[in-house]
Amino acid sequence: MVDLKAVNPSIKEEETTHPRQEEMFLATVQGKETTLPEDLYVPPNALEVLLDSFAGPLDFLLYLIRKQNLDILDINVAKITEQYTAYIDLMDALQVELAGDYLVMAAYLAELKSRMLLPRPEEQPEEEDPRAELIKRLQEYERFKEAADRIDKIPRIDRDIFGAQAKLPEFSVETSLIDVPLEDLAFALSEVMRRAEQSQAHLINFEELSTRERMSQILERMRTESFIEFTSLFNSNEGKIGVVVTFLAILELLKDSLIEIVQSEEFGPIHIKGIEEVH
Amino acid sequence: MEYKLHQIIEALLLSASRPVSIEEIEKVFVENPPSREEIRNSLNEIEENCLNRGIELKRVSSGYRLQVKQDLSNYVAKLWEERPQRFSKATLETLSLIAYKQPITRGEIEEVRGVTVGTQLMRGLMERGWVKIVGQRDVPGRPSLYATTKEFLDYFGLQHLRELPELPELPDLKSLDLELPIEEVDQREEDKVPQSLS
Amino acid sequence: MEYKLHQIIEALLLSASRPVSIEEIEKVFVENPPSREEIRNSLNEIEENCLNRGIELKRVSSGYRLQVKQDLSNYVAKLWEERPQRFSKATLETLSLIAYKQPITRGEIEEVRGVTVGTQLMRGLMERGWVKIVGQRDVPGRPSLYATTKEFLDYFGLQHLRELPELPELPDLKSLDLELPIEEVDQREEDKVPQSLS
Repeated sequence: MVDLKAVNPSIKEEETTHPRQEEMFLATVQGKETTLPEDLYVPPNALEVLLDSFAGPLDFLLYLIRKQNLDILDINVAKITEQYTAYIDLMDALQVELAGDYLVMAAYLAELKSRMLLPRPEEQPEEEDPRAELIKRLQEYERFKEAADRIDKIPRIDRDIFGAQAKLPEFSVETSLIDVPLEDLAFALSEVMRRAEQSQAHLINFEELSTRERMSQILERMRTESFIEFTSLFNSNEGKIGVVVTFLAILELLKDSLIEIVQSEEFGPIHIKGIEEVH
Repeated sequence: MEYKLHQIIEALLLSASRPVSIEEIEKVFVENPPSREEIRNSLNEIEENCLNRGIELKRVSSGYRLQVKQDLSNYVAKLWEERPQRFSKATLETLSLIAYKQPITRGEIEEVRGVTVGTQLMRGLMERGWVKIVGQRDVPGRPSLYATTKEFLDYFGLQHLRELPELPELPDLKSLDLELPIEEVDQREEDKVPQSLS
Repeated sequence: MEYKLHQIIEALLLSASRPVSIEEIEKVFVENPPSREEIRNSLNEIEENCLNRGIELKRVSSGYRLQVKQDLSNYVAKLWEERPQRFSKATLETLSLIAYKQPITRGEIEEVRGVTVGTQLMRGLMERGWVKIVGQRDVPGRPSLYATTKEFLDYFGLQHLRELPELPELPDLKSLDLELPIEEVDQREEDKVPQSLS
């Protein structure tokens, strides 16, 4: 971080029209007489998006400080509190749904501000400045925000590191596996589904299952045969239901553009083939 | 470092968990793609290099792959026996989604589970022989479609997928309060279970 | 075919989809197991063989793995159909707090981050096997203590936690004159306003 202590840290600073003066600064102070009203013109959606891009209220506070090109240590807590609460009020007015964490922070800042307005008892000079607490929190948060960035940059598996692996030979593992009761599988799925809260869309019945199984079988067959005669997909032993299931599976595959149906001549045999095989 | 074509191709084959075709190899090169002839020569070179190694180049219908030589299977099996064979919740959930919703892509699994599904987990399921790739979905990126195998059915003593248990009734969403204690138990269990298949 | 030790080990490394430790390699040999010294020498040999190949031997927390050389990852990435998910700020911040301040409770993470840490987020980290519960803090409610795992280090290609990037220094608070009441602070700041402006 650039040490900005030599810089005018005041957010009260007006837009300077004094170029010579500005040359003395290490960085431009952008903090015009900020917050509202200029920021008032931000459309409500943009505010929501803005908030979404922050990891939380501390991140947002840091952003407000950065916007003024200030070092955390140089912040004017009263000012930043005002600014923060102004944003919160604005969100409230625009009825942007705000996470509780942001409101908690607003309450904390308000409390901080009120504590600072109270005169300090002379006999307790050792009492810590309430601002120190906030600054400490911001600093501690910033450390880990930075740490998170650094961790994100470490090369990692599947993104930057690719493990080398060969196909396994055929072998049988002799240790018996820990038994997985079949019900666990169903239970696992029902739990995922419950979490996904897609209760309606994902109710699975037997018919769908056999269709899906058939879909997999057809796809599997197409890995070795690029052209399959339509009729060879049906097995008369399976009866009417079997035919229906196979047909449904073909329709599903067509819908997913996983297969194509072709016919080379009129009344000729119908074939299905995979679409644009990569291999 | 300047890499020779066969070195790059070897890395490609070892990083893909599936056979790779000559066309795919070609497409990987943006500038100065090698000719198919050159790729073929490099593949030959790799094949020769493998002669005194534990792996070999194999040509299968959908391309080339490097695989561990069959006569080393005893060692490999031992390595597998040593590893914990328990299934994590993540594995079970992923497996159940593949079983009930096949064919399905990894992205779709992630969507329902709300969590990233690691490559290692998918590889684990495939190495176990329970899951296989049956095709690619025709969307950008052509993600692989996963389905369960015969071995999966065998393991669970099923003949057909339709013999899978019917899904339990979805619990009433209103009884959300019940979720908390369950969650806590889960976490503790997760802790006890060593990294399994994944 | 009679295999040399380094050939077998190479095949083993290529057949496990995770890092393999020297102890595990040792256990694979039923008759005449090689000494650890011999295994280490073979690993060195593999490392050297890799010098002019597209893969390299990497030592990570739970053992050794063969991986594609970093400067070839561009080629390899093209072969991959799905880009791995990015991690959200929330995930990375939580992960870094656990990594640097472990063992740590969820409450402590929330304190630093100023945000509620969702169950889903912790669950995701645990499912990936990066984070585990290592105990309970002995305070009311006995909150779980979280720590990172070996798999976390493996994933980031690290051997030890100390290889993590350094945690940024916290500026010294004591050097600040924080005793001043608010009016005086404003005064001080006013003082810094260039003369020409005031």
